[in-house]
Amino acid sequence: MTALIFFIFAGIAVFCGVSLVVQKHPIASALSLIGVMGSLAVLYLQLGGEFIAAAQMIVYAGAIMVLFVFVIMLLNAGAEGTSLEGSPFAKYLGIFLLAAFLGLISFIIQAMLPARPGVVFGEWRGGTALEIGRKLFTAYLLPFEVTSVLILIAILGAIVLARKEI
Amino acid sequence: MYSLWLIPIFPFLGFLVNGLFGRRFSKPLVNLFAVGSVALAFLWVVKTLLGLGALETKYVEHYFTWIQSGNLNISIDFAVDRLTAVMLMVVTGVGLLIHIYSIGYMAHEGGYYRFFAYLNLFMFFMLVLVLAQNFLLLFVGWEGVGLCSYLLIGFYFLEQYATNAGNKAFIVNRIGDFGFSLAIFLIVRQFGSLDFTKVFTAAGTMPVEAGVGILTTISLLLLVGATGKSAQIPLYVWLPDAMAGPTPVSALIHAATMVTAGVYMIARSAALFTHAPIAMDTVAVIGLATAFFAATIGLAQTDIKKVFAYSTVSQLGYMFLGAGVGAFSAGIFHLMTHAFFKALLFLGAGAVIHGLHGEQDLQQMGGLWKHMKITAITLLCASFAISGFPFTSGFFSKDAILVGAYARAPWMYWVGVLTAGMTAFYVFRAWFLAFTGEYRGHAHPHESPLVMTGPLMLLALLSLGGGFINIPHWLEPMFAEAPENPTLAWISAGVGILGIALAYLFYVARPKLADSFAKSMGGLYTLIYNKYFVDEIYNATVVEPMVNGSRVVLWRGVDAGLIDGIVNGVGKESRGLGRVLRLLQSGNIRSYAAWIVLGSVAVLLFIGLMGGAR
Amino acid sequence: MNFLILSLIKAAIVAFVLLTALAYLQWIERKVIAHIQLRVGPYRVGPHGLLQPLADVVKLITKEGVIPSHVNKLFYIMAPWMAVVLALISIAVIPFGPEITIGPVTTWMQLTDLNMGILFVLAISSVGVYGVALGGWASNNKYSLLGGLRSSAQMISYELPLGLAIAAPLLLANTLSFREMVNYQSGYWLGFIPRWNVIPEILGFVVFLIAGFAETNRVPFDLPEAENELVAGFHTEYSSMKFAAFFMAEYANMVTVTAVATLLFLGGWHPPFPEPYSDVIPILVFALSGLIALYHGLHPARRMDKFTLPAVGLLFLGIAAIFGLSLFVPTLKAILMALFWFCGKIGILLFLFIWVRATLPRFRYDQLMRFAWIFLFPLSMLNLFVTSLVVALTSK
Amino acid sequence: MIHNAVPTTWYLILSAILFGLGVAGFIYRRNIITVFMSIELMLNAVNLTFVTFSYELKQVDGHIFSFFVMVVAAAEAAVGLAIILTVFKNRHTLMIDDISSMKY
Repeated sequence: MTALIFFIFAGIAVFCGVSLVVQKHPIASALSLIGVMGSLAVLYLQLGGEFIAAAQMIVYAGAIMVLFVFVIMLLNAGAEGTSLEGSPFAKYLGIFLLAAFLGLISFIIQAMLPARPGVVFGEWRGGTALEIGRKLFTAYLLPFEVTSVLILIAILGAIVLARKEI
Repeated sequence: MYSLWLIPIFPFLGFLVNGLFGRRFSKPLVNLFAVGSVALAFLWVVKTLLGLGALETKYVEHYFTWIQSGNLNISIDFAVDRLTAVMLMVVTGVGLLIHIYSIGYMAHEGGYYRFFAYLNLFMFFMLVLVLAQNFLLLFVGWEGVGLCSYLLIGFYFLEQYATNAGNKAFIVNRIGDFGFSLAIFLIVRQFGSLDFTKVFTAAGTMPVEAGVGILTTISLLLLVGATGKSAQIPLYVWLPDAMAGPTPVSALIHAATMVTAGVYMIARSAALFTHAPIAMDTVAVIGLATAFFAATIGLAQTDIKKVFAYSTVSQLGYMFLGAGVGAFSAGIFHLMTHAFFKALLFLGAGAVIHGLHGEQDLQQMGGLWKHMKITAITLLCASFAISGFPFTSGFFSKDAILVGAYARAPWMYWVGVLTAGMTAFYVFRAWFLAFTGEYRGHAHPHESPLVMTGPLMLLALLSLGGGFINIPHWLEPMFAEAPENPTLAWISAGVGILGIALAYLFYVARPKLADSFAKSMGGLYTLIYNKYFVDEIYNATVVEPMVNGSRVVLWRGVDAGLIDGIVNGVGKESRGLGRVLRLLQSGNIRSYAAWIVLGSVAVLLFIGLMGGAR
Repeated sequence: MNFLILSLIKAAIVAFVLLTALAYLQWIERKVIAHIQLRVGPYRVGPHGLLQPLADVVKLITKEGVIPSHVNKLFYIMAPWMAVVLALISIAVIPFGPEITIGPVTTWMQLTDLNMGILFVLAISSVGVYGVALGGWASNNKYSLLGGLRSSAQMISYELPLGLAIAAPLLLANTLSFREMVNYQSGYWLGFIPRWNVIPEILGFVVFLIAGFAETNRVPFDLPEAENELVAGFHTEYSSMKFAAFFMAEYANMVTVTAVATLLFLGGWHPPFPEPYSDVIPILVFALSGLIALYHGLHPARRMDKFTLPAVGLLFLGIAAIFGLSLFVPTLKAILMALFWFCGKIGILLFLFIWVRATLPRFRYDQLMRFAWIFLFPLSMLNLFVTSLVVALTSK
Repeated sequence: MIHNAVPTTWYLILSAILFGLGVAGFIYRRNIITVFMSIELMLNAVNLTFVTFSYELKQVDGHIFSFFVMVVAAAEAAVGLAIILTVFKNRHTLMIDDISSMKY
């Protein structure tokens, strides 16, 4: 069951990831990204991160991506032109590089990590809101506060940038 | 806790407020912050000292660690002992009076808020200097007051001579500070600490044979620093020029407080100096020489502030003499009384200048007695005090030094007495020239307002009665007891009175006599009138070779040739290299990203080939 | 496998009931609004228009689905179904009643329980905006686009006060699970005041309801589909089942919001009165309404009433009898009581939704935004702050 | 036959694939918004790694890291989209190749 769910949602994630890259229209890319995020949320659940899965949906899919979609719609961004500047050689080199990157990193991951019992859904459920909250407000209190300041600055920055005068 | 940190912080806040917002303030508001902050500091000093009582032992407050490096631990500590108590009272008390006086003196000057901001900043640094419990913090204060001195000498920065004088003071002080910092390095190296208590305890327990060499070196280097700050031979030349600043500055910084920092520092380091007899002798000789030398120059000056400036140098020489012969308490005693009467002299001179709309030349004065009686009387008090007239403050302190000198070597005493006579002569010469006879100038003299004369009168009282504050007795637990010898005291007092009488003879009874005397002494007079040509000699021997050497060797050769050559060569080669590398810099973000990917693939390949990151 | 079969049965029941309820919710809305406006509403199809929903469904299914030529086909077709699916998913975690035992099976009256059911509902509702936004964009029509834009901006803005209003009862109950939240609200203060969160959190409840109105795009926050300025907003270009899907999504969202409000603030299925009194109330309600219907059936105002009203009256009396019977069958009682109170509360809230729709005019768009950011958001912050302060001070 | 347990390395490889896709999107796409979304994809891939290791080590810290990543991504999206809006307002284009006045 765990493996089945993993394969289904990993497949969706990869499919949507590819779609994100190859789709010409930004809205399609955005929807693909939402698909990736949703399937990742399921995988998080599988890995025992129920809070982070909910946060993934609320923050990423529900807020950040809505913002993206909103901006795409606002700017009424059209599909991207097909002609890519530069030589086709670069394109093939890039694909080759990507393949090499993935192959190498897969090899390294497979070869070097010690063999462990795999993931079974429900075996470890440490990622509850309780646990995360406890850790967040004790060990990670300072980063948390700093992050809140960061958010504040981001809000101010966004407001200043989006003003009419600039 | 007595919150010692509040003492310097008050003036600092005054500085911040006036410095940042003073431009928009009205003058009364500036006064409020400037004078109020110093008054608060003074009151806090009084409260603290009353609370601390007899101060049998040092009272230390530790705030925080400033520098922690290896074994060296330098913290921000303030401390109060009896010596500091005296200094605190002098600095804040006299400082407060001078601040009040400045309200009147600076009333018509531009840059009003700037002046008071600097003055407050000076108070802050001076108090840090006095309160410091280690050499580095003292050095902070030391440099800080130097900075304020520079700023205030150059206060009229539109005038070329003022900026030049400021530069001169700053540069000459650099030489002294260089010595001081070397001394600090040596202390760190030798004792591994800069804390006064630790250093002095360690110095006291050092074996004599092992310690005398290093202690002498440290003491001599400290002395270099002190000669710079306290205007002793050979670094005294900046002080007379420093009179370019406003007169209250001359009174506060260049007479009462900052220039005595060298004396304070030597007294503070007494534990080091007493273990280095050679250094002590050097201090005494330098002090005596300076006292005598400056007094002779003072005899012939015509600018009223210059007269008092040389007098300051001379009196500082006395203090050095006191310290050098081991009579530290006498030196500090003289420091205090000198702060009173010399501040009074300068402030009085300032009142005269103020009343004459900026005239400083004694030749253009005379007969001012009629116009400014309070100034004249208070200045007279100060003159008596500095001349060592019996039972004035100067009598007690100067004689304590001279008696101490006699105990060391009688010839020092006699030179000191001679200097005392000259001191009395030139001070009264200035007084007689200014206040008696006929008015020779063109301005319309008038008496100063109460805000100026008030501090004058207070200081006059202190100058007359300050000698009865028995500082040597108060300082007894810290320094060796000063010897007493009434006979010697009366001799020097007598010489002082003789000097006054001579001045009366020359400038009141027989005015012609002075000129004919000057003519008959032609060469000598020219020599001292031109201050022994010291500035010129320094110019010819130090400044000129330095400037020329810098220009020819350092600038043309080293800088333009070598350094610029290297820099330009690097630039040229970089440009050549850049011309090649520019091909990579396509300005296309995606190509950059591709390079990053290429790089990470290379790194991964490397990791894979090396068998992992374990 | 037992678990799988049980889940399937429960899902089937819930789906059937819910979809029927959604269809009839529309009938109720039309009726209620009609009566508020002194009209009779749907009347022709079946007695009192009772078969109107059925007719509507038949009409919508059989109608030709027009796909305009200028639309982005994929998203145009995807959007309504996305909206309805996302709206229906939330029901999965909503409990309708306590744990019950039917024969050998013991189960909760809930499809599935999550430790963080409340977060789950929040997550799904935050994604729910895509249906509307995409539909508006894919229609390739300026009115629809504006509707979609407004909808996404509105949803993002009102999600903040919504989330903050939810956080306050969470703090009180110290849980993210709906079950525990309802359990926390069981019992009575002083023996007769229900320990519902709405009493300490009245401010949060109001904020939640207002934000809930906005999240479901209901009047006065129905800017995305404002007829008089945007024609019909995001669903201008939709027809037949795709249009129906949007409609269903809206009603499903309403049900979800009211159910969450009930669970978080109104004590879920717990009755507002202590045990023995609360048992009598449903019997009284149904019996009374049955009697009234019977009376009107005997004195008919219209011709048809002679037959319909007595039938309805008898139905109600029958229900009252079942409730009375259930007092002696504990299993049945647990199910019926919980359902009665839960559905009753939801019904009251839904009536409020409809009532507001019939009463209030629409916001202007800038007023809408200002209301969210300047008024509602600080209010919910204040509420959360005070609540957390109280919780922090009273907890050990 | 599929084993019931999934090796953690598979999650990591999935994360690597997603990250690689993100890089590819970043390099190949010309629309600045899509490029931005590719970055988000990379961040998501990294989050998956964090959560996987959190499971592997049975510690919740990884979740907290990914939580921070989300928060920073939110801030980044707000500012980044505001910048994109401004750029579009001034240049009327979203193609990064056309926004090159700082190039030389």
